[in-house]
Amino acid sequence: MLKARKLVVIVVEAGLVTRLARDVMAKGAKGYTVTSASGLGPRNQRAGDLEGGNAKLETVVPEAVATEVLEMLKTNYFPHYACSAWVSDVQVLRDDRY
Amino acid sequence: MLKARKLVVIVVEAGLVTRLARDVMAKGAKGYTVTSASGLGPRNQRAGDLEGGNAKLETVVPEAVATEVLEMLKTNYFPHYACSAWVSDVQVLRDDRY
Amino acid sequence: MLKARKLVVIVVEAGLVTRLARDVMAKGAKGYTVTSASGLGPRNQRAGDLEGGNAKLETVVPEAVATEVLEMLKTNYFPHYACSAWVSDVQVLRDDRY
Amino acid sequence: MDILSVAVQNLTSAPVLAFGLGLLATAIRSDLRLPEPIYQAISIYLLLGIGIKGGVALSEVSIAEVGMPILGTLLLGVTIPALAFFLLKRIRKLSQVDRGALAAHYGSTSLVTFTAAIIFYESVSVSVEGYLTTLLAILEIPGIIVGLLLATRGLKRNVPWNESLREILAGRSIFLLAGGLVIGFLTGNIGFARIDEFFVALFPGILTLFLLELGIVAGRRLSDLKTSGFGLVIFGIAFPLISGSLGVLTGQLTGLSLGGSATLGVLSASASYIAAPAAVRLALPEASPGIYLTASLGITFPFNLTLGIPIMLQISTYIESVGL
Amino acid sequence: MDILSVAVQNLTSAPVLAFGLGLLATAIRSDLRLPEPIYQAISIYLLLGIGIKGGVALSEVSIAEVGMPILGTLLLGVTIPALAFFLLKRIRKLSQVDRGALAAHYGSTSLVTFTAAIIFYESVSVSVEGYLTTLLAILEIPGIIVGLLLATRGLKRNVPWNESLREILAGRSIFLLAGGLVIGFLTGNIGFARIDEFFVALFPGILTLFLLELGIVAGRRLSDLKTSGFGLVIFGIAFPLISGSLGVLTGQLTGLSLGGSATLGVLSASASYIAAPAAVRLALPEASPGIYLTASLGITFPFNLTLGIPIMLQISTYIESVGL
Amino acid sequence: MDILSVAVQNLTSAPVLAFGLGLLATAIRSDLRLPEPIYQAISIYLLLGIGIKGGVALSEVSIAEVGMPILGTLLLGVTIPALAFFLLKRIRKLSQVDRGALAAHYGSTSLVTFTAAIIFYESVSVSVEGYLTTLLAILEIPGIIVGLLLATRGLKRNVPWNESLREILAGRSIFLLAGGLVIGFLTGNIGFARIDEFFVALFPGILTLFLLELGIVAGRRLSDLKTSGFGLVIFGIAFPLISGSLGVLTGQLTGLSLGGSATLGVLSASASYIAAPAAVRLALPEASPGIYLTASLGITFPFNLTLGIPIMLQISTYIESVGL
Ligand SMILES: Nc1ncnc2c1ncn2[C@@H]1O[C@H](COP(=O)(O)O)[C@@H](O)[C@H]1O
Ligand SMILES: Nc1ncnc2c1ncn2[C@@H]1O[C@H](COP(=O)(O)O)[C@@H](O)[C@H]1O
Ligand SMILES: Nc1ncnc2c1ncn2[C@@H]1O[C@H](COP(=O)(O)O)[C@@H](O)[C@H]1O
Ligand code: NA
Ligand code: NA
Ligand code: NA
Repeated sequence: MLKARKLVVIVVEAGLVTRLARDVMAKGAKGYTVTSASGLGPRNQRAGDLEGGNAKLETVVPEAVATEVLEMLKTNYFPHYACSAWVSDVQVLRDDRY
Repeated sequence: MLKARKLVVIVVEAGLVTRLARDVMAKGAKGYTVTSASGLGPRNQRAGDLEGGNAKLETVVPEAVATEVLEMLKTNYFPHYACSAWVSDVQVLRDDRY
Repeated sequence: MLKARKLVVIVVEAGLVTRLARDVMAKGAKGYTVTSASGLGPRNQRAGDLEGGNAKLETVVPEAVATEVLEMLKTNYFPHYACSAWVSDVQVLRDDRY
Repeated sequence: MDILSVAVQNLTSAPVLAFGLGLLATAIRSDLRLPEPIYQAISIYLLLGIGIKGGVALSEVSIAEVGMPILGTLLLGVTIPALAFFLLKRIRKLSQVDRGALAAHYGSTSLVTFTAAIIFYESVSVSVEGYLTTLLAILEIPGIIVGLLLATRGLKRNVPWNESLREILAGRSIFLLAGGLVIGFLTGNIGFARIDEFFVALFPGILTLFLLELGIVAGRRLSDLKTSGFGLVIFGIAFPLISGSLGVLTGQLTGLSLGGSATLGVLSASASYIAAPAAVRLALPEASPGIYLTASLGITFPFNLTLGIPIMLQISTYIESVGL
Repeated sequence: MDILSVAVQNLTSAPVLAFGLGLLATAIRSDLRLPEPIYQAISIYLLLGIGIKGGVALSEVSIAEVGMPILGTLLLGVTIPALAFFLLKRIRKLSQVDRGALAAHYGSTSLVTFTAAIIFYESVSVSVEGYLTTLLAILEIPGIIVGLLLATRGLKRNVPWNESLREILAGRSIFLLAGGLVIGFLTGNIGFARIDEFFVALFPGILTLFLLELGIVAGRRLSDLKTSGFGLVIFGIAFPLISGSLGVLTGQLTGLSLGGSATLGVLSASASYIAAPAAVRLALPEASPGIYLTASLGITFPFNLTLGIPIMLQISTYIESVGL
Repeated sequence: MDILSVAVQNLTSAPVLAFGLGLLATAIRSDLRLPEPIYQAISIYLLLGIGIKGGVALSEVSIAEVGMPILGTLLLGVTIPALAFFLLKRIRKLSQVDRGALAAHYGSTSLVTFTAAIIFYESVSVSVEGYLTTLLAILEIPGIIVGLLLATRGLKRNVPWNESLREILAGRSIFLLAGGLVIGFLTGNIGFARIDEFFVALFPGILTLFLLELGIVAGRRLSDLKTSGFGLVIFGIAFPLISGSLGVLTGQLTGLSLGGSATLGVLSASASYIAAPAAVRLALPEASPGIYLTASLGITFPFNLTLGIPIMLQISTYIESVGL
């Protein structure tokens, strides 16, 4: 009954989240959820101190999309921005939605 | 030492979260955590635009409870409301609490 | 390409999150992400009603660090404070950062 | 003052212009939003403030004076949603559930429309009885219940009435309005003098900020107009004129002043977009928010804010002049 | 003005009524809450505003005038928690840690009780020395430290004093109060004239909103009364009368005016529910919040807000009349 | 009034002192912060309020009167960033991208510096033309674009100009300022009278709160000074004196009053820390925020707030006295 999917979690400086969401959808995600967050990481240098910390974006996607999203992060986000990401296995009920 | 549990994550329009929490506890969960969120999904039509987006509810439960919670979502939430859910494996230390 | 790590999620009364973050870093985590949350659990007695509910701290760490963090929670947090924690498997791209 | 210049003065008031700016923000896809907690806080401020002011006013009139208007308002609370439900039959493609949902919205009221009317009438020197707030609180609930009742006659499933009613009544709109009325009544003019800098002097400015946000939200609804059909647009403009006229008439017949009657007209013409949607979403998930929110927030709210408020004043002037 | 009419006027003031409305909201399980960021912002506003006003007042008095009251206040800061700790021995089931935690709360003060007193005394034309704020800031800390000290004598483990002290002192209550005092002192009357619309005229209104929220929070604590035992209720009402009287007396003996002495009484009678709980939670996790928060927020705060404030004025009047 | 006493009066004004308190909060690692939504709401309030006031003022002058100052401002908007870019060549270790990023910041303006100047000049009875807000809005954008252009000449990759421009223009700073100007222009003095309690009387108090937060944020930047190098500190203080003098001169030459010219000087001297960083971060991720934010927020902002504002007034007085 339950279908396997990947959950990709991305933490990024808040000013970038609109652009990130657009990029994630462009890679084939059908939805995403954003929460606002703060945090600390090994890089820890960034603008946006005035604009409210980080945002956490979560998206449940097929494995192929997850790979593409990570690829995209590697090229466009990791080199320049405060950005963290991890992937895990999840299961969903209505697989046509994800 | 660590015991296996299921983590059920449910994203739902914010106005419903009190009711959802009650329903989840009724199915046997012993606790839950709520954060406020925003997002986009394939359905994307909903009230509550005025009332602050989505809420994300997370609950760590035994597998049987997870199944029941998903069943309940399928009947009472998925047909009518903006609602997303996924399940994953987690481990806990104090298994009597979950 | 992807490397295995542990994701430790800790929910704790908000007033403690600064101290918790310090303790987690002291155990070897290289970063963490915090979101504010509310919730209900089996204990459900706590101060901080005035100070804004709970905080959720997430940290991606090597397995050994995860074990140490849980150990620390067991000694310093679980006995006295409203605190929940769970662990799961995640994968990361840049393993030197986590 | 002729109707045209009254209308122009309303259209160029800061709150209405801010609403327009909000619409524009949506149109050009600006990321501007009032933060959610600020929106919540301003709602609380408006509800409590309106309530307290109403309570102070109520403490200075006799029951005899307010009795008839209250009765009339109760009648409006039952008649208007029923009338809406009936007239909506004309729009073929609407299901019974959607008609009931709309009836609930138009049977209830909009606090901000009311507030804007009060502030505007004051600015053109038309006085309004302070206890109109009491009528606002009274008109808020029955319409929702009548609407839900009408809708659920067409449903197979059982509707959890207990729960729904509790959710409606313990919702903060009513609670703060009613609570404010009590506070105002008990503290009276003397107690009020200490807080009126906060609750009176800042009112128009804070409303301006709030309308900026409502413009943004309403703007998002405007894009749904294409799919919602032409019939709904007609309804969203024509119905307020009907229900509003009923309200003005009731006001004049039960002894309200010129401004009081116009305000009761505005209350009747306005459609809820906070209390009703929340209640309908929980009790009638089958109803489509794309229909009821678009109608109340996307069509009727802007219409009332810009034209409805001066029109109700004109209707009240007319009825008074023919000496009903 | 006799005590009864003073009490009635306090009970029917908008802030106190709003507190009652908050209690009611909890009782009927309404979902009403002031959003967390608003709550934070109002705290900052109150602390900074009180501080600045105190600083302006301080810039206009001589050290000679404030020296004695400051000394007296320091004495109160040590005596009151010790007295609380001692008297609490009477409640059998309390552990030493819980007694110390309570002592820390009653040794410290409540900003809102202080503010409500200032506003109320002003409204009945009793003037209060502006530098009472200085005394508030002075009374905030020592009580917490004495309470923690007393509690930890009974603990096996080592208490991390360094860390705890830093957390208490860098906490924003003290920082904003003290910082406000300095700002007010430096900017003086001239600089203050520019910001007093914000920090003075809005004060009672914003306090009303804040007390609504505090009523909700206190209401949640009330349900813990059943489990906390009758002794705690007695203590929560009787102790403020004792510590408050000590405060009034100290005020009169060190040369404060009628209103100043009453306010020092209110300060002494009040129990902290922001700074102390945060400090105690971190340094003394073994102590039960169900006991200390219930006592300070559920019992003593409402008692002082409604009856304590007029009673302290009465005590001050009495002491002044017998000419101590 | 001589320059020294003007400077002292500015340094002891409540907003500047609150800024200092914020710096101190960072220094002692206090956890004090204004909650994010409050910060957002205050930005909206300041931008909209400034805009509306400017619009009201604009509705009362002729195009003839504002034509020349607008032209002069446009010129400043292009000249200043180019000059900054050029002068920064002197700092060896800066890459071209970092120089462009800095140019974008110094070419744009700081709303809070402007606001503080307006409030301060008013407090020393120096009047400022209301339409200076129009100049603020005009000066906000071109500098950012010029800076980005200069920076990207040195980049291999393609810069997505379309997207970047849309993000800059639909950003809320410009939108609210321009929208406020229109609202103010249309509502005029009559409409403004209703909301000025909110948008005028509260202004200095709310700015005080805002500067507390800015002090905290700037304080965090101060710790970066060590790594940023001495050259940057020199630039952050010397450049505002140059660009500011250019601004005052332009004001005097295009017919602005003493206070208007000083304010145009402050505008020119100020560096953006909201609009520019957001735009630069998106369009030029290669540039280091540790450099541009430290310079604009950590050095130039405090300098202008404390010394720049009185100095520009002095320069304006001098230029007027020599009768250019
Ligand atoms: N190990 C980690 N676990 C969880 N979140 C992290 C971790 N490392 C970094 N982050 C998050 O990612 C953000 C950016 O990290 P950085 O790029 O190192 O500044 C931080 O502010 C954290 O919110
Ligand atoms: N693939 C997804 N990944 C993460 N969150 C999702 C996903 N799809 C939907 N959501 C969340 O679920 C909410 C409801 O989705 P919908 O019912 O399609 O409107 C959205 O607003 C998102 O917050
Ligand atoms: N089973 C659970 N699933 C998710 N979150 C939980 C669970 N149990 C407790 N929590 C969270 O942990 C916090 C502390 O729990 P407690 O110590 O029982 O008060 C609660 O307020 C919840 O936010
Ligand atoms: Na209506
Ligand atoms: Na005390
Ligand atoms: Na500039």
